Amino acid sequence: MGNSQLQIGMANIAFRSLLVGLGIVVPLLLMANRAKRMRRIVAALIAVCSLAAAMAGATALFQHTAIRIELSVVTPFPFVLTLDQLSAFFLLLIGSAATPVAIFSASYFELHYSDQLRNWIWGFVSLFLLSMIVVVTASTIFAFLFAWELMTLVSAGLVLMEGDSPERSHNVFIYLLMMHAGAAAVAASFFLFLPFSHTQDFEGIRFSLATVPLGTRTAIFVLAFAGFGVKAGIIPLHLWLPRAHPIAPSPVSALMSGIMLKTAVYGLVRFAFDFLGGGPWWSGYVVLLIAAVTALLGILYAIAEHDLKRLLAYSSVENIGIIFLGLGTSLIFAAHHNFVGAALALTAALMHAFNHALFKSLLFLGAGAVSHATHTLDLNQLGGLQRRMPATGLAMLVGCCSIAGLPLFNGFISEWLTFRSFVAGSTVLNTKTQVILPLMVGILAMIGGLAAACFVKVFGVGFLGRPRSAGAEHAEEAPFAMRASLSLLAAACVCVGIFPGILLRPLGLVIGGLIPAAGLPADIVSFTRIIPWTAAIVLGIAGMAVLLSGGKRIARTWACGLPGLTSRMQYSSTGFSKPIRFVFARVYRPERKVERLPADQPYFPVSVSYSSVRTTSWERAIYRPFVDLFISIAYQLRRLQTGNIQVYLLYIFLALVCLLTFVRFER
Amino acid sequence: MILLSSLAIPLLGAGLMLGFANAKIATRLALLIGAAEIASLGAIVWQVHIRGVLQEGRYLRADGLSAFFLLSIAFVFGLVLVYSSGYLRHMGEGRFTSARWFYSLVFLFLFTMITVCLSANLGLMWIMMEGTTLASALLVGFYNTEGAVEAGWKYLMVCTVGIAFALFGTIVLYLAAVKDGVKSADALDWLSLMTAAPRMAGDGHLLKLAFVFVIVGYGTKIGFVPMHSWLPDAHTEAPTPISALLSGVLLNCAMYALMRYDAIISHAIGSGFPHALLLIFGVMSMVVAGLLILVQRNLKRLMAYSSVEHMGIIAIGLGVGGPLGLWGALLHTFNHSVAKSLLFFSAGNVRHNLGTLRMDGISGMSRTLPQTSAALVVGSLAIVGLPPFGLFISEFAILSEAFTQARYLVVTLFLITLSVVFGGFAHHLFKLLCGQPVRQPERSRLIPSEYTVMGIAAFCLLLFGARVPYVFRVLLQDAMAVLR
Amino acid sequence: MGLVAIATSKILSSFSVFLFLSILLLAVARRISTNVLLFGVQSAVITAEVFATGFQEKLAEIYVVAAMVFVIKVMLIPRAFFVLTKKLKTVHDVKASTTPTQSVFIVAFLIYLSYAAVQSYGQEVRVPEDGLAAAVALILTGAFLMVSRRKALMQMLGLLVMENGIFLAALLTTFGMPLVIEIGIFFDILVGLLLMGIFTFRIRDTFDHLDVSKLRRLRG
Amino acid sequence: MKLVINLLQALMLILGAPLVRGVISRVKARLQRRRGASIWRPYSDLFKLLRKEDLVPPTSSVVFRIAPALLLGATACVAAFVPVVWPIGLLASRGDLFLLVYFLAFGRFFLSLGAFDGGSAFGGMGASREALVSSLAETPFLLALTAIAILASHADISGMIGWTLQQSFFNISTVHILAFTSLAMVVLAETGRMPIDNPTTHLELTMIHEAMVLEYSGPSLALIEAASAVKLHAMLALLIGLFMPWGMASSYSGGELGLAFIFYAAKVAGLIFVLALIESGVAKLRMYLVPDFLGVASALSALAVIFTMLVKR
Repeated sequence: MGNSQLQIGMANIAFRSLLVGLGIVVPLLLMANRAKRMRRIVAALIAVCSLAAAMAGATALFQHTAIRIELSVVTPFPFVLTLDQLSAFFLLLIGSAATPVAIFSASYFELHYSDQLRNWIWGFVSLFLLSMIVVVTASTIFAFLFAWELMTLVSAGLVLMEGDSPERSHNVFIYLLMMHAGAAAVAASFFLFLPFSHTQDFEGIRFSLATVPLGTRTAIFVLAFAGFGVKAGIIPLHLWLPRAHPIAPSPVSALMSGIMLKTAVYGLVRFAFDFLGGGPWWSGYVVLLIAAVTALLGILYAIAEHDLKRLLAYSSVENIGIIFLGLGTSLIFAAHHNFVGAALALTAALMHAFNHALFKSLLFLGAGAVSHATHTLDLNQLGGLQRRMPATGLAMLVGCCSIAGLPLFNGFISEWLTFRSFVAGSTVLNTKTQVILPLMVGILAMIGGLAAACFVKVFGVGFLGRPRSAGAEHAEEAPFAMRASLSLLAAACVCVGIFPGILLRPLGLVIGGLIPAAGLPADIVSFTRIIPWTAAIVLGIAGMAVLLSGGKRIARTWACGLPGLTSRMQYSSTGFSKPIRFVFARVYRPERKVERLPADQPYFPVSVSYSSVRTTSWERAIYRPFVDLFISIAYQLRRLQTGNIQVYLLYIFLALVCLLTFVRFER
Repeated sequence: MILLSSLAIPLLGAGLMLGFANAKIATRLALLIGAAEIASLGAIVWQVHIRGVLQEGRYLRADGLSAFFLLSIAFVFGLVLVYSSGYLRHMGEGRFTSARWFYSLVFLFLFTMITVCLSANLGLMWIMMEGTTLASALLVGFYNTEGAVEAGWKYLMVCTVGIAFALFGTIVLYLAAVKDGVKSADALDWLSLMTAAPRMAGDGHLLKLAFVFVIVGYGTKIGFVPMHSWLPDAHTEAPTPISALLSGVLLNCAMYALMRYDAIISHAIGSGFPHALLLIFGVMSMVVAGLLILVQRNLKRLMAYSSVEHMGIIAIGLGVGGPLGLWGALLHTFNHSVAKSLLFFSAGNVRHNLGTLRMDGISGMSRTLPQTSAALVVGSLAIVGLPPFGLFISEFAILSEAFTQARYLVVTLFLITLSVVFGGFAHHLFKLLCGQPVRQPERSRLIPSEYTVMGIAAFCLLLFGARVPYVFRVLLQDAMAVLR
Repeated sequence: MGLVAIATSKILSSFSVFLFLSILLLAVARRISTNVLLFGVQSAVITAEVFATGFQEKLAEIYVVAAMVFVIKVMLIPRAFFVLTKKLKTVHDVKASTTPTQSVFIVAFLIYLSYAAVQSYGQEVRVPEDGLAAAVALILTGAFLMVSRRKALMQMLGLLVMENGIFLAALLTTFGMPLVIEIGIFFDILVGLLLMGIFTFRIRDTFDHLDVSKLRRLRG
Repeated sequence: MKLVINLLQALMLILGAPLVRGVISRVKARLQRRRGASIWRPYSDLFKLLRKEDLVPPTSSVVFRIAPALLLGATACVAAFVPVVWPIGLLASRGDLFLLVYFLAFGRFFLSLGAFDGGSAFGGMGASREALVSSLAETPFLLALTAIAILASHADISGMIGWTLQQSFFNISTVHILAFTSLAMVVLAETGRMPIDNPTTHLELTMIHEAMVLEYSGPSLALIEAASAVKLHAMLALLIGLFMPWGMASSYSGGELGLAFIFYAAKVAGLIFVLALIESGVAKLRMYLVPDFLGVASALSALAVIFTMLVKR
């Protein structure tokens, strides 16, 4: 008992100190602008604070008594931070992803930005982390919304640090607008509790649930799903994601994709399970359907991309889809009171959130290292980097394996849990569920296969073979800090992948807090024990084989007897994805253009250029008409402001007459 | 006595200013008088806080509500005065367009507005409200350009007509009071009306009639849609400090008058009817102005419409009522005037340096006018109600009260409009700040006076976003106590 | 003194007729000067009405009010208008956007409307209905004039007619507000007119016409 | 004892793999009226390759070297899942169908990377085609296995086999038929046989697997060949175990095990014959007809999953 007291105390101290630490960054920078040493200190401070966050989360995860921090004395509305187990888990997530990012940034920012800009960036980064930490630990409406809005603002500021070309600012504009709309929905879903809870504290909301009528509950769920869905980037609310993530500085993209999206997952879990105790019966199916669409389309879009960061952004959409698959399944189970299944599915979702945080940050940081070395992110310009930057390449390889869901890497564990929860769906005594959930296995299988293909492409085209451009030709290994952070993340991925227990056990506690009377089924737990054995077999045999295969000789690659195999003869990223794009042409509706020069002799062309662009666009399908509606209404209103004073006077008189008649007939 | 002095200073100041032809000296003197005035206003606020109510004769009274509004007037007026000291630095000696005329009219304007806040008698309040129109009409037409004259004329006519209805409403209220046995001498005195209100419940529809006329009348001054037509013109064509005064102080004064009437009517016949009207006008103003923000081409016009929108927000706050709603509405009046002044100041700099306010003619400001752009960004973030700025707090309060009372239609429109307005502002700002600059400014950095006022305003917004200062919390309590 | 009493009662019973007459004439009048004249007459009728009320109700301060009305509205303002028109050297047409016939019909309808409006309130405030109706009719007509006459001067006039109506309503229902307030209101009106005069000059100088419906630079 | 048997059958699966290949090619030859090579030929091929030296492209990196080894390791791991004579495989009692399928994917992933590392056109081409086939094959593969798993209400291989063992051959359900058909189709695709891929071709327009391994030589090639052989054998064993396990030993007695082994050999022979028939009877599909082929498989497997609901009633 004393031990747990001690641990609570430690977590408490760590939490408070990290809040303070991140808080004082901006003042520090203001105090000593331009001082290099100060920036070093700041970088170290941020890294340490992230580490402290991980620590605090890890320790608080095992405590059933939540840590409370009351700041209401300062603010006009109650502002309370509570570190219960769910919050602790996400705090752990943030900390463990942010620490390497901070280390990476320490060298990345120094190399890429001017003094003044650097101060801004560091300040924003600290605020960004702080706001995300507050979001996942807030336990009053005011605190949550405050941090939620701040998070958006600061991230937008960070994206703008990279420059303000028109299309960039347009993308940021779309990002901000969608975030604002989403925040409005979130705020509404919070406020809808007010008439029943009469308090802004999460506790009160939790207890008021019984008094909330069904209609309101439905509204709350729908609004929350929409609001957090925008932040998470579920299709069709994903519009901003592939626009905003790629144009941010790479460490910031890592933070946005790795962590910020998870705050949305946190919010939805908070609402669906903690506040609402599972939404209306159909909610699970809706979430499941949308999640499936999101994941499938996300990975298909990703495969068709050849800009590394855009590809990663779309794959974030896909992974969010996988996470939401778990959430939806869990909701379905909960609706049928199958709590074991619900626990299993929720575990899968949360675990995938954590894993995605790890490997997506790894991949984005890797992309940062690549762009730093080669000054390009176009896969068709890369290649042969494995030889030139082996450490980075190896880390990236681990990242690709993890995100492709290969066994012995962390991505597999969570996808596997999701699969298992689908299969468990056949035990639910409900015809819909018995059919739908097992069939989802097929969907997720296809997603997994496509993801594997996508990341074979990323690593194969990007890092193997011959360099396709001078930049890639003369690439050099990334500086130490970058390599260090990359290998940290890679190690984490492998570690979780081979010993899933270290994550499953604490997760069990979190789930236990959310879904009463449910633990993980036995075979799940026992399963995780054989992973190390399989690892032993694979690596053992592989090692033997490598030893067994003796000397090697360098020999020119066979070029069908022709001399001079150039890098342009390699399969490009576009070429690789061609068959898949062909098969799924319905999704892309590609518009192909083949140009032969000179045009008059098509059979002996000097040059042939081929281009294929996706024409399906959610923007044109959904958003344009919506926006145009508003604009057109606005113009109609504008016409009422004629400029003729007599008309103005008429308006006044009419308003008066209307009200008078109203009064006349109202009595 | 102190009340009289606070009225006398600007009045005498207005007269005195005309004697000083030299712009420099006039400016100095104006700053001096302004300081004295602000000091006396501060004294009033302090006295009210200590002694509750200050009475001066039969016609002047200062209570918590007036104290709150006086404080915000003093604050914004101080900012405006300092700003205009730099703003007028190159103004010729025209017939009416000269520093001394400017200042004397400004002091006159100030005098009328302060009297509005201090008048215990609704009749006097009406007279002074009309006085504000008269005093500011010349200021709106100050530059004597085509636009200025047109705007001035529209302002004068529209507001006078509207105000006339307010007079009629006042008369009906007077009639009801007299009928129910209030001495005709006191029948316009706010306090005695408040005490008599419960007795007047019998004349329900007379009171309703009165309120309809009043809300249309003073609503014209406040700028409720559809009586708002004068507002964008006046704000656009007036000299920048005046625009700030108009939307930062004048609108609040009109809102203050409306609050007084609303309190009486609500006491007499319950808050159902007046609050319904407030909500109708509030939502209408908010939605229409919010949509119009999307399609504006002139920077100051954009801000004028956002003023209309915020008046709508305040009206909604009053309309939903309740402790939190009223609190939010009152706080919002202050926050809005600070943020709006900041925005108008930066708009003034834009016009000074780039010579235009047409937004399609401006781009890349973030490079050419860094400080002004920063001010513009801060002001806009504040005005669209994002943390960590004051308006987030007040809008949060209003929204949560509205939700608590389950007024779902109102809150839906409210939230949607907020997003629309955000979109509008973001769209325009990106076009202004980003991209390649088209023309070079004459001076890229701010002069000290501008620097100071903008800094103060921005800091104030930030402060109110984090925490409402003690003074304001107390004043807000007093003000709400008055209206209960 | 029976004579005065008789006159008083006659005035009180019949002034509204004169007012309606003046309104209808205002509707048809094409020349500014005619309008101004009619306004003067109208104000004179109101003055008489005020005197009568004062005599009947034995209220001293109403006499003061009556005097002010007479001085300002019957003598000062019409004269000011004539001076203004002369100084502005403008054509005398009011630039009506409705033909006289339409105007008459509209005004007639407005009068009917005002009767309809006051019917319900008449008995409970215990005043002669047609008096109240006349007041409301004045307000409505003033509004109508402002909306339908494009000359700046006519808008000022319309405002004044409206103000007459409001004043009359106040007088009938409450025998006038406290004196101080009345004085303040009159002061406001005077200053307002002064300012409007200034603006008419400016409009003339900047646009060299007085047609307010052409001031449409600021819109949207 | 138990462990020994499990190890033995895993080893048998691995070491017997080249033999299976040899037999297949022999039977094919016979069906095509050729004498054909000896059935032990694959072993000698492997030894020959192992003795040769490794030719490595100048552009290649470490991935090129480790890819074949990892491929073999993963495939061996799969082999360890699949029981042969005794219903409980080495890891089968815990390792479930998803792990099995994903280890196959693991091997494929690294093989594709190795192909890219060659730096020629063929590797990428093969990898890209392989990516298409495999990503489409995952769905029917997992769905078919899932169907059986649902019936057996066990997700681990030995559980599934154990359940099938308890059923009598005659009340076998539609689910089994559907699942078997689709699984068989998947096996063809997975192991790169006709009509999806032609293991004997070296015409770059048609080849998938061969294109990927084009740059490999010597020991590396040996590893890859061995891996693909093991994969094929394991797949056949899996089909047998899931759909016709009868005759597996139920106790450790040597006699029973021997009997089970004979049964197993017979079944494998049968499957091999069918496979050879298909291979010599069917022409290779055009690349863009492969999705239809696998689409049919997916549809069948989906039906299988849906029917489980009816069967369980």
